[in-house]
Amino acid sequence: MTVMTYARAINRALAEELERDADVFIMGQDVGAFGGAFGVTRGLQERFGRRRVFDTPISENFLVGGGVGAALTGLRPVVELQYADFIAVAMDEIYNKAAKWRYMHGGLFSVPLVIRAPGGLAGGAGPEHSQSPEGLLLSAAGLHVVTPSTPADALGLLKSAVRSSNPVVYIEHKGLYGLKGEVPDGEHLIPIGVADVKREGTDVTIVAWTSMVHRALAAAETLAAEGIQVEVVDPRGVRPLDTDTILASVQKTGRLIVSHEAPAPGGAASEVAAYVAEHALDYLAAPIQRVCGADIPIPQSSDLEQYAIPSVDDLIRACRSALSYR
Amino acid sequence: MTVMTYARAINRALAEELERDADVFIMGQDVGAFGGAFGVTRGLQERFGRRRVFDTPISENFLVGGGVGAALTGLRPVVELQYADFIAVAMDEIYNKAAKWRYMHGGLFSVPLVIRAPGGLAGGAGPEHSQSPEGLLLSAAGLHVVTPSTPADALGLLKSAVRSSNPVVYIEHKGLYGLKGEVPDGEHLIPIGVADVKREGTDVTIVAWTSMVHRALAAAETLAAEGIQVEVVDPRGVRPLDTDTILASVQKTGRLIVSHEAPAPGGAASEVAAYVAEHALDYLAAPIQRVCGADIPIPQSSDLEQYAIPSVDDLIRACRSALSYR
Amino acid sequence: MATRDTYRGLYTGMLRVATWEQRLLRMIEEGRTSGFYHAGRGQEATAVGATMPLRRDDYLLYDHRGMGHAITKGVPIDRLFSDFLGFREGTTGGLGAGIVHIAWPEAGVLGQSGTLGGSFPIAAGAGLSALYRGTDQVVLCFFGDGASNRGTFHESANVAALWNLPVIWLCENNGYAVSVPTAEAISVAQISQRAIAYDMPGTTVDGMDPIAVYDAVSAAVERARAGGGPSLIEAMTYRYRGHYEGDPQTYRTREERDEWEAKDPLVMFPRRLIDEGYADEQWIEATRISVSEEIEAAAATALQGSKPPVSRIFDNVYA
Amino acid sequence: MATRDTYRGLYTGMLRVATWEQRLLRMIEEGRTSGFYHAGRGQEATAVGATMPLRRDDYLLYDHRGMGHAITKGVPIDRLFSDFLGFREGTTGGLGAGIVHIAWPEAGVLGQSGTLGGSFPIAAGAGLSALYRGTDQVVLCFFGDGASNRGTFHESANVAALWNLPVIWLCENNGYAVSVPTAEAISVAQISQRAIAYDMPGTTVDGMDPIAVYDAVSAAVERARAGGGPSLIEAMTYRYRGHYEGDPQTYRTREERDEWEAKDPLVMFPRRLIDEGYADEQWIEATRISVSEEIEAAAATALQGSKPPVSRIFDNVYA
Ligand SMILES: Cc1ncc(C[n+]2csc(CCOP(=O)(O)OP(=O)(O)O)c2C)c(N)n1
Ligand SMILES: Cc1ncc(C[n+]2csc(CCOP(=O)(O)OP(=O)(O)O)c2C)c(N)n1
Ligand SMILES: [Mg+2]
Ligand SMILES: [Mg+2]
Repeated sequence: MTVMTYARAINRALAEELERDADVFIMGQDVGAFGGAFGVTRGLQERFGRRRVFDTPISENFLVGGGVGAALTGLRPVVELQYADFIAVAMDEIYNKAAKWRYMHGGLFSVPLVIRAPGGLAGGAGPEHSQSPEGLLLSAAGLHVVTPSTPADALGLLKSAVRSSNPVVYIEHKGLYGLKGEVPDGEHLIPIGVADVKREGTDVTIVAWTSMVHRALAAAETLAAEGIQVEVVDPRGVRPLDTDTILASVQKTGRLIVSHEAPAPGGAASEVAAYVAEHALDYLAAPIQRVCGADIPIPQSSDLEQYAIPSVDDLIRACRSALSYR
Repeated sequence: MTVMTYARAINRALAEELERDADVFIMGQDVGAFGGAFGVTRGLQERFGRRRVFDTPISENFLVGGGVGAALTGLRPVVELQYADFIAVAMDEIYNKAAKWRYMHGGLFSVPLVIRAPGGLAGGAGPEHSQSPEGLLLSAAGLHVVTPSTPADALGLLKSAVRSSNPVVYIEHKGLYGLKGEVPDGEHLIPIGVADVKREGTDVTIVAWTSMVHRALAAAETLAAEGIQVEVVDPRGVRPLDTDTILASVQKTGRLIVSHEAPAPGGAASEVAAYVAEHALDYLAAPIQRVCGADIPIPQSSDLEQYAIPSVDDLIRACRSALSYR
Repeated sequence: MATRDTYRGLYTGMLRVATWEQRLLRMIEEGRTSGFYHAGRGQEATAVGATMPLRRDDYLLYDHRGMGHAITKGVPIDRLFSDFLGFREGTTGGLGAGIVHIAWPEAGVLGQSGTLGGSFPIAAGAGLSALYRGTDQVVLCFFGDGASNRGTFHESANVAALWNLPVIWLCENNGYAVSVPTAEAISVAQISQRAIAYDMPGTTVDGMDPIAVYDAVSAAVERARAGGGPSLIEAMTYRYRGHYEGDPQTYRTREERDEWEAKDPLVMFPRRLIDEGYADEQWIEATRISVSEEIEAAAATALQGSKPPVSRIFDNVYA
Repeated sequence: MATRDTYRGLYTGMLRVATWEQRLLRMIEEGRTSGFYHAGRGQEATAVGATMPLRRDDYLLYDHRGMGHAITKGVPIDRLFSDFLGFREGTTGGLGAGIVHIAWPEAGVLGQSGTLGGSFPIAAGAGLSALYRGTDQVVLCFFGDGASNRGTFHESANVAALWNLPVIWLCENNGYAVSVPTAEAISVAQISQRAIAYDMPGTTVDGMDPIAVYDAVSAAVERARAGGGPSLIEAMTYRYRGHYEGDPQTYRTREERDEWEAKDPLVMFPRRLIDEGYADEQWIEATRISVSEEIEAAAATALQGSKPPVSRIFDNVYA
């Protein structure tokens, strides 16, 4: 085990996969010598050369669509959107091309493309540079969407994404880049679509993604002092969704809180809530609660933006409310 | 009351609003002399002239973004995307520009823009011309999304959309264009965000949109013969969602089925299910069921595509299952 | 550069395409296929003339107008019928066909994007891939005058020129995008003029003349293979049928159609073959017969196919 | 066409912009604002020279580089400070500022798109609106060399030229998009060359010379007002600071910066004013003082403002 940051773990995953497979290449704005807008690709061009790691114009439609074209013809592109919000800019390429090309052409192709997209709040980046748009891809049949919350997950999920024969959108959280954590030293792969129980508990389940996993853990810590055992489940993605792990947890605790930075409408929390309401109704001892971002665009002010996403207190309150229900 | 088709009702709404307000104009591909890919704008250019009703190049980003620019500067554009699937093509303009411009610029502007977008199956139009993408806009704070299921609703919702100070995506169903129904003769406005109980019932609630409203009504008819009273609620849109009407119905029937052509993940059905699981858990006598499209791209074959969306039988089965629960 | 074999090959190729389409239209009339179809009749000289210069391992992104490009590139025509019939023997394994979505990887046919302009970035990406892998493959990307106004063209043309990608952008300018004439949609007189904006060669050719198209594309292919980068070729052509089957065609005159029908490559080109001594009446007749037989045989094969089970729709979502 | 008043006005304008920014940078240093900021230092001649020819009722879509365009167009500078301070007195009412999102409708400032290139269609739409309403307003749309590669440019430039919309596309070519030099992102030597693809006038001017920019834009505005349609103007300029505050700037050399700093419009232009007799040292000094005072006063006003309540974030989502 080595302690490293989330950003460093992504960098390591890229380096390992570039090293392992000559068909892997990286393209995006400023990913080359500059090392990426957030420093995540630092050193990769120097090490692997300009053929393997290179800058592109500000052309997100090409970036993703070009990635599809390269993937269809035998390569394994890893493209970087500078902000996850730009998923909307390249939505047709992601939603209608990357996701559907294989299916609509009768299964004759595979599309081993990875789209890295930094999401989440970043200290005043505003309504078009702070979103967590994974919910926009919930219905993108053909696509996988993963969302690491720790350095180890960042490493293992990205390596699996690069090796997948399917297009994978890898949404990394900008606010977590500096987060340190233990990472296994050897080859570390995490299967796509498998949730991780980040903390075991018996009284209430919090299903949370990326930054909210950490707030959920903080809430769990506080509540533990009161004897309340919170289970924190990190689905590590939204498509596929590991409903088995979620269901098992809810069947144990009987109480479900679902939490992400994105607003509830159209978010993965709604998906989890709906699924549980379909499949575990009788286990529920309290109403499901979605503790999610406010249903507003994200304000630019770095003070105010914090109020657009759930706090640790919001989660604590929700847990208490679930436990005191009826 | 006059009987007219759904397509004709849309045409009438456009004509009435063009007539009423000189700031209203229509642009889109083939909307002029040709009368629209589906004949919906027929006669409008002839009547109102080429200044008010005109063709554009195949440039969806301009179409929507240009609509935003015109709306910001005093006009009320009604733009037509030839297929609702092309929402993905203009996603940044819809999701990040039309929806957020007002908010992010401190409320200094309003964006009275209507985006008409024909969705749904149309007899073999394939995976990129048959989708029902309203779920992609569930999280678009700042935007309204309406979905008429009858000629009267098509008329009243469109007229309200044109008069709204907010951007409205108006998703009309291609498969319903020929549907005939009674339409009020005078000025007919339907408020945005108000559900309509299309059939009253006491035993089970089906919340359904556009084409599925009719399948739900057919299912209700069949079940009525067995003495089962199905309530069919048509939210007539997905944003805002009339949760009050839905909640009232579920509190009455205790059983909820939610149905649309789009797949369940990321769809409005998940939103409804999650909301009810949060706010009416104790009223539920059976698990919620989402009876939605298959989680696949839509196959091109006109035979097979029918299996990608729910049938009347699927709804009947779901009702029976809800009623026989436990 | 066009030899006798080229002339004869182009004629045979156009005839195959037109005969195939004619047979498909009969299937549509008979109600055997419900797919949307955008007939290519009239544009054969462009589709075939532009595709013939390619090698089998070159890549093709075709567009929705006719199947001439895909047929010429090597999609088996019985399978193509099967696609439209919705039979499992089709390239899509029974998912159906219509607006798009036939492919044949072994002949480099990468498919088509149903959202117009979606092919541009994919073509650039395929070009990038060829360069990356160090092959001398080229990419031929077809698009209509209407699709040329999508922003994806700009992004893709820029990177193709910037990185010297082996891509041939082939615009089939048939004067209309559904009902909208080019003059009401495009701010320049000729789309080839847009090549200047990317510093790549741009040229306009007579799209009713298969040799003109063949020569222009051959030169562009040669250039691309040699590392000379992309080209934009605009072929002036015309579709004889409606945008789709059933199109009222209120937007154009009978006279205009007559004018273009006088240039029908399937009428004019065989005459030229004879006039210029590349073939005689007998060869023409023999070709007509053998092509008819080939198409009939393919149709017969296809018609023996079968629809897939409903479970087919759940296959191939993921690899 | 530039008179003595123009010369003096341009100098005063540039000075206001630069002084405002300097004051803002102090606020950033003091930790008073956490907004992202992309400094405009070096590009004042372009921002101010291009915006000055506009009437108050003309429209502006600015971009993320500095606030020179917005200030020149008439956004009150105390309010601008308030935006960055996150105070309710800001144009956004306390939502904050940074990458974007200041607006001032009464002076035609329509705002900015945070996704680069998002302004192009909006500018075209505003031009369409002016034409529709029969006014003679024009639209000035700023963008960087990097943003010029977005597909939205293509779509918007095409309709603007096609419909003769009164839009001036003003490219601030400062040689870089973050770290990527134009030569590694753009396939043509000069972005103005792309005007040919739309049949509109395109020209490249010295973006360090406010008069050159002013003259070029004045001509384009006149043309647009008279119904002559859009123009593309590329101003060659340079940013003296990093892409963002804190940028390591590893991608460029000290020599290159020195070269451009020798052309600093805030140093060169006042000399020219004196040399060409448009002003004397005394006027320059008096202007410097009065601008400083104006900015200080605005800053003082702004600093007295207050943060909005948290409930602010729920306002203005809908009209
Ligand atoms: C992005 C997008 N916009 C609109 C359409 C609908 N559409 C299909 S074909 C067509 C006309 C295309 O014209 P052109 O590119 O000239 O090709 P042609 O049909 O003339 O061969 C249109 C508007 C589409 N498929 N995709
Ligand atoms: C669609 C989109 N892609 C990428 C970005 C991130 N980004 C912000 S500024 C910038 C560089 C812009 O370069 P240029 O247009 O030349 O303007 P400059 O910063 O040089 O003034 C980039 C890549 C963005 N905001 N929007
Ligand atoms: Mg055409
Ligand atoms: Mg720049």
